[in-house]
Amino acid sequence: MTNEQKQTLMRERAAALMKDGAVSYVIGWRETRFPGKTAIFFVRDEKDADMLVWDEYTIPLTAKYLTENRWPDKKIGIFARGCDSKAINRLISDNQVERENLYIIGLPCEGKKDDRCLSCTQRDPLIYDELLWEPENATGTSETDLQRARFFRAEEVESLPTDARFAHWEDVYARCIRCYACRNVCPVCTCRECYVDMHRTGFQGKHHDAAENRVFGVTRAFHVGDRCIECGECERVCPMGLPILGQTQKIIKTIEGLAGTYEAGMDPEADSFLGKFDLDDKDTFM
Amino acid sequence: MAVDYEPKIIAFCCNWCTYTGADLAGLNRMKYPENVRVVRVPCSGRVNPQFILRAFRRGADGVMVCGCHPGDCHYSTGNYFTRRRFMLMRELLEFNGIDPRRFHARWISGSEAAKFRDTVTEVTQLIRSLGK
Amino acid sequence: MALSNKTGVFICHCGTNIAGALDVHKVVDASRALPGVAYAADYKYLCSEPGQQLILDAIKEHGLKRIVIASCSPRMHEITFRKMLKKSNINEYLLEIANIREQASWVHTDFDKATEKAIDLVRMAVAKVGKSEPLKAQAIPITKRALVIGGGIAGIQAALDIADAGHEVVLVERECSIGGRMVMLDKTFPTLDCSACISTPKMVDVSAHPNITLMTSSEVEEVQGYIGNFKVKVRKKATYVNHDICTGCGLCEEKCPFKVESDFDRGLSKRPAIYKLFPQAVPAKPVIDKDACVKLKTGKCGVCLKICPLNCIDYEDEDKTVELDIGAIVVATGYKPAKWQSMYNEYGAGRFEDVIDGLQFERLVNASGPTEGKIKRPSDGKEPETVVIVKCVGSRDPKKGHAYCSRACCMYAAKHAHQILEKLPGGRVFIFYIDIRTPGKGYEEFYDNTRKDGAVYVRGRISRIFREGDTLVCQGEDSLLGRQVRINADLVVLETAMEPAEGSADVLNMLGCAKNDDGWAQEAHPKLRPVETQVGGVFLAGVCQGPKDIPDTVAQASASAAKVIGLLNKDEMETSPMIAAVAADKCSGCGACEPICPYTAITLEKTPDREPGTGKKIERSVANVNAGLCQGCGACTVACRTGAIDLLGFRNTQILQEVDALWQ
Amino acid sequence: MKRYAYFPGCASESTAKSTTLANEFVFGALGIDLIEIEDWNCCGATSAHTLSDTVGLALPARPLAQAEEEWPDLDIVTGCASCYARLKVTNHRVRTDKEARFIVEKVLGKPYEAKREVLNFLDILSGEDERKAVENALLRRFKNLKVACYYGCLNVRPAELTGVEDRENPQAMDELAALTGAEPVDWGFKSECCGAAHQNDAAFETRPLAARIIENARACGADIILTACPMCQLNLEMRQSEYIRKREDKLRGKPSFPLFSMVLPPDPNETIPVLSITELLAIAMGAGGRRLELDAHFVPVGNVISKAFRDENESEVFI
Repeated sequence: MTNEQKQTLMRERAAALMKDGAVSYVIGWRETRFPGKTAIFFVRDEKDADMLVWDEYTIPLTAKYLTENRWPDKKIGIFARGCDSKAINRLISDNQVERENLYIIGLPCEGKKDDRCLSCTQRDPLIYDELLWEPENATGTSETDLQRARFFRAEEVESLPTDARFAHWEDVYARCIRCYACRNVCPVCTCRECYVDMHRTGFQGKHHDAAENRVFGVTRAFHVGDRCIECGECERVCPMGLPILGQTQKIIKTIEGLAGTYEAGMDPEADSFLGKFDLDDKDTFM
Repeated sequence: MAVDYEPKIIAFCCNWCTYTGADLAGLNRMKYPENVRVVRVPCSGRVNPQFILRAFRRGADGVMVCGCHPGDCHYSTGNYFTRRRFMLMRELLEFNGIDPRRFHARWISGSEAAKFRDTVTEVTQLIRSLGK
Repeated sequence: MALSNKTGVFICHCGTNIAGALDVHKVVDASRALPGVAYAADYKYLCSEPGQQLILDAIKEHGLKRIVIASCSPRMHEITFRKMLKKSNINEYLLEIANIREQASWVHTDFDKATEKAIDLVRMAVAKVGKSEPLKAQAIPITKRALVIGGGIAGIQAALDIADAGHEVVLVERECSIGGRMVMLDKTFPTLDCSACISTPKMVDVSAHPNITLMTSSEVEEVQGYIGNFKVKVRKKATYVNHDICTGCGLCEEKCPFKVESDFDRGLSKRPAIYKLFPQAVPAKPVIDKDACVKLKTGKCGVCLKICPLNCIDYEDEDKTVELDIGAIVVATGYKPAKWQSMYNEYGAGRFEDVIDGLQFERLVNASGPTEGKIKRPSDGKEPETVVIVKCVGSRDPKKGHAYCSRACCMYAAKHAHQILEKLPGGRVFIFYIDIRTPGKGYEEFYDNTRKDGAVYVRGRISRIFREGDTLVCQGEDSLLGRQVRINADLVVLETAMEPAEGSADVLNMLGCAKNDDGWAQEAHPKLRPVETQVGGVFLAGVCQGPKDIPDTVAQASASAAKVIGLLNKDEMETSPMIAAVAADKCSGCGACEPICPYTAITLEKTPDREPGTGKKIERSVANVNAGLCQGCGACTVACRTGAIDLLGFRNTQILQEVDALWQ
Repeated sequence: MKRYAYFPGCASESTAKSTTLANEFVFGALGIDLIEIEDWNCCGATSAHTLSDTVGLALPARPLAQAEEEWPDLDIVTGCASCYARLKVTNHRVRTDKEARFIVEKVLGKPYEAKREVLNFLDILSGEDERKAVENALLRRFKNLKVACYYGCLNVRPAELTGVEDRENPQAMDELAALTGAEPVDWGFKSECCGAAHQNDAAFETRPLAARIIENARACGADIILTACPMCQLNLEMRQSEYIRKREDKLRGKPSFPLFSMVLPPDPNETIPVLSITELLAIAMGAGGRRLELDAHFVPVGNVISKAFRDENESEVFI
C-alpha cells in the first residue's frame, strides 16, 4: 500500500469518526509551510480530515498531546504508531490518561525519514482499537536486524575516555539554553509542576551555566530514564541540536546490564525498573 | 598537586546502620581522616540521587551513600531501592565524565565500626590521590 | 507561617571528651558568625540539669526560635533535648544536633582539623534547622481489644495470656472447633505426654474465659485501619445449628445417614454430614457441612431436624458479617502439611494407600483415632511388621519441595519410631534421614533412646517406592555405606514439610504484612523483633512465621501476647510526626511512590478538583499517606520527581541546605 | 489421512523386525501415512552425544533437516525411544540455543529451523481421533491378559521436553492397551532405565537394571511386558535366560554363569514375553502370528497370547 493510499484511509477514518460523533477530535499530522516538516494536527471537524497527512515526514509523537485534555467529556481519537503506542502505554501506567477515554487508530509504521527510526524496535502499535492497515510484522524488531544500534547515542559517548566525556558534556550543556523543550515533548514527563519550575530553594539551581545545565540534564535523565520509551523526541525538538538522547539510552543500557532485557512502554501493567526490586539484584557496593 | 590538598567528602548515612556504626567507631576511639562530613538520613532509601548531583555541583570532591546491608534494612526494603538507584546513578555519573572513584556506595552495619573507619580512610586516600 | 530563624547554638564540652580534642571556643565564635544565629554559648555538660537550664534561660533571654546543640550523637541525647524543649515555647522538632563527639573529637587526632570539621557540622545543622518546621506528634487512641486469627495452640495461648491481663480478645477460627493441629497429635515429644490431655483443658479455658469472645466457623474478611484502630470484618459462616439452644447431645450426629471422609482423621475415617470436629471439640456443638448435607443440597432428608429434641436445626441459616473495632492483631494461622503427592511422583503420587504422611500416622496411633490407637495399615487393616519412615519429604529439597528445614520432623520421626516399636513387638523401623537435628531440651536424649529401642537410622533418601505383591519396596541409598538399599515395607510414613496454612497469604495480604519467598510471615527483625511485623499493631505467633515445634510455638505466642498487652495497656500512643507528607497541589497522581512503600501506607485517592483552565469539576488521583502506617523511611520521596511527597523532619530542602552549607 | 515424516531408526530393519511389521499393519489399518525420510541416517544414540556435542547434534539434525526440506508441513515420528530422545533434544537445542543452531547449519550446510515437532508412536496414537480409529479397527479382544506397560526412560524423560504429565506413572500406553481388552497392571517400573545402552560395556552394573524390571512385572501379576521402544524390547527379552540362570544359581548357592553366557533356552514358566505395543494392537486388529513373524521373539509369545483370547474354560488356539 502506498503512503498516499494510507493517507486516504486515515482521512476517511477520521472523517467517519467525527461524523459519527464517536470522538471529540482526532490527533494526527498535517503539513507545514516548511518542506519536510509536519506538525501535530487536531481534526476537530469532519471537513478538516482532508488536511491529515501520512508520509515519510510524519515524525512527531502524537501521544503527548493526550495530556492536554485529561478529563475529556468524550473519547479522544488518536493515530498511533508503534512509538506512540508505547507512549500511550506509559501514560496509562503513569495514571495520566485513561484507556477508556481513548479511541486509538493503530498505524503500522514503515519507518520515517529520521535517524531514530533506524533503531526502532516497535513499528506495529501495541495497543489500539483498530488497525488501519496490515501490520509490518516485525521488520526490524529483532535487535540484530536494526539498521542502527539501539543505544547508538550512548555508545558514541561511551567510546570516549572519562575526561573526554566530561568535556563532551561540558560542550553540550554550555550550549543548552534550558528552554525545556525536551521536557515538554517527552511523553513520560507528566508532572503537574516540573521540579525545575519551582521557585525558592529546590533541586534545581536557577543559574544559567554549564554546571547547572548539567544538573538539569542528568536529573531529567534520571527522572525519565527507567520509563523512557526511546522515541528520541527530546533530541528532535532541541533547538540547539544537542545529542541528549544518550543520557536515557545509557540508563536503559545499564538496566539491561543489571536485570536483562528491558523496554519501557511495552505493557501498561509492567512496573518500571526503579519502582520495584529483586532480592538478588546485583551491586558492586561491598 | 599540592601535598596538603584536603578533599571534602560528604557521606549520606542511614540512621539505623551506618550512622550507628560511625557512633560505635567514636565510642571505640577509632581514628580516621577528618575529610568526611556525615549527613544523617533515616534510610539510604531516602537519599535522592539529586542530592549527589547537588553535592558535586557545589564542589564535593567525593560523595558516599551508606546504608544497612541488603536484607537488614530497618524499614525492610529501603536499601533494595537504594541499590537499584545508585547502580544506575554510578553508571550515569561515569557516563557524564565524573570519575566513578569519586562516588561510593557502601553497606555498613551498626556493628561494623571498623568497616566505617576503613571505608572513610580508603575513600579519603583514594580521592586525595585523584586530586582536585 | 514565616518563622524567625533566630537560632541558638550550644556547644557541649562533654567534660574533656569534646573540649580536649578540639577548640570549643573557636566553634562558638564561628557559630556566632553563621547566618541566622542569634546566640551561641558553650557549657561543660549540656545534658546535665544546669546545662539544660542554661539553654532554657538563653531561649527566654534572647527570644530564640530554633536550637542547634553541638554535642554527642543524636542517637544519644536528641530525645533528652526534645523533652527539654517541651518546657520552652519552642517546638521540639526545631532542634538539630551536630554530632561533634562521635563524628569529630573522638575519632580525630589533629586538633585544628577536628575544630574545622566541628564548625562544618554546626554549620550544616544550623542550615538544616533553618528549614525545619514545627511538628506535632499525633496521639492515636488505642482500642482495647485484641483479635487473634487462628485457634490452634498458638492462638489459644496468645488469647489466654491477653485475656488474663484483663483485655478483651476475639479469637477467630475458621474450623468449627479450636484446637488446630495440636489436638490431632497423639503424644508430644520428648516427654510423650498426651497431646489432647494438655491442649483440651486450654481449649475449655478459652471458652470459659469472660474476656474471650470465641468465633469458630469464622474467617477474617477485611482489615482496615492501623495500629490501635483496626476495623475488621469477620464472616461467621452458617452452621445450620442454633448453638444458643444446642446442648451438644450428639443424637443428630448418630442418626445422620450421610458420611464423608473426615478431614480431622486425614481421610482415614468417615464422619457424618452434621458433625463435631472431634469429641472434645470447643464449642462442643455440631455444625452441618453444607457440601455433604443432602438436605441442604437436594432438600430431601431432614433426619437431624426430626431427631433433635430441642429443635435447634435451622436449614435456612446464612453467613453473617460482624464488624469489630480492634486495637492489636495476633496472626496465628499455622501450617498445613505439604501435598507430597504432587511433589514426589516416585513415592507413588498417592496411589499406594499404605504410604501415609506423619499427621495421618498421628491419627492412626491416636487412641481416639480411627483404629483406636492400634497401628493398622489403611489398605487391609493388617498390623505392619516393617515400617519405613522418610524424613524431609518436601523439606531441604529446593528442587522438588522447599529449601527450608521444617524443624519438628526429626523429633516426631523419632517419636513415631518409638511408638511403632512400643506398639508392635517384633516390628522393625527404618528411618531415612539427611541429618538428625535435635536442638531442644531432652531432644537428643529422646533420639538416642529411640535408637536404643531398635530404630535403624539410614542416612540417605528414598529414591522410589513401588509395590511388589502386598509389600512396598523402598529403594534408596545408604550414603554412609555408599550402597543401594532396598527395604520391603508394610507401611511407609512420610514426614512431610510444613507449609503456610491454606489462605494465610490472603490474611497477610489483608493486613499488609510481608511474606518471605516461601510464604511465611516476615517478622520485623529476625533477631530483635521476632514477633512483630512491619505493620504496627500486628504480631505473629506460631508456625505462620516459620516452622517450629510446640514449645517454641507457645513461647512465641506468649511473647506476642506480651507485646499486645504492652500496647493495650496504653490509652493512646504517640506516633512520630517525622513521616511522609503529600503536597496535593503538586502531586500528579502517577503512583510511583506507591509500590515503594514497605508499609502500604500510600494509596492513590480520588480527590475532587477543578480542571486548570476550564474550571470543570473533576476528580484526580492524589497520593495519600496513612499516618498510622507510615514509619518515616522516606523511600517514597525519591520516587517522586516533583517532590510532592516529602519527609517531615528530613525534607528535601533541609538535606539540600545541609549539603549547600558545606560549601558556603 | 494423517501424515507424518517417519524416522524408522536402525533397529527397525534388524532386531525389531516383528515390530516393524506390526507398525505397518497398525498404521495401515488406521489410515495413518508414515512417509519414510529420504536417506535417513543413524541418530547417534547412545554414544555420539556423550562423545561430541557437534556429532551428537549433527547426526539427528541431518534427517530432521531433510524432513523439514522435503515435508515442511509434517511432524516427525519415530518408533524408538532412543531415536525419539535424540531427535527431540536436537530439535529443542536448535530452537533455543543460537550456538547449537549455528553448529548444526554449518555442519549440514543447509538451514534447519526445527519448525515441526518430533513425536513418538504413543504421542500420535493417544489422540482422540486415533483412539477411536483403534477401537474401530479391533477385530478381537483379549479376555485374559495382564500387561505391564513399560515406557522406557527416554519416552518419558526429560518430562520438560516430552510433556509427559506424571513421569513416574505415565498413562498413554496403559490406555491404549486397555482398548484391546488387555488389563494393565499397576506396577512400579514404567519409566525406569533398563540399561539397554550399556549392557555391553557395563554389564555388571546394567544387568540388574533389566532384571528388576522383569521381577517387578512378574510380581505384579503381568503376563507380558509391553514396550514402546525396540531397544527396551530387545534388552528385556534377550537377557531373561541369563538372568533366570543366575537367580537359580544364587538360590542354590552355586557360582553364577559368566556374564555374557546365553547358554540355556529360557524356561517358559519363569520367562515373561515382551511385545511392543504395536504388536499387541496388530494382534487385536487381526494380524496373525506368522504375518508378524512373532516367532522371532527370544521368549515364545504364542501360548500366552492364545490363552489370552480364551475365557478360563475355552480352548481356541491362536495361530
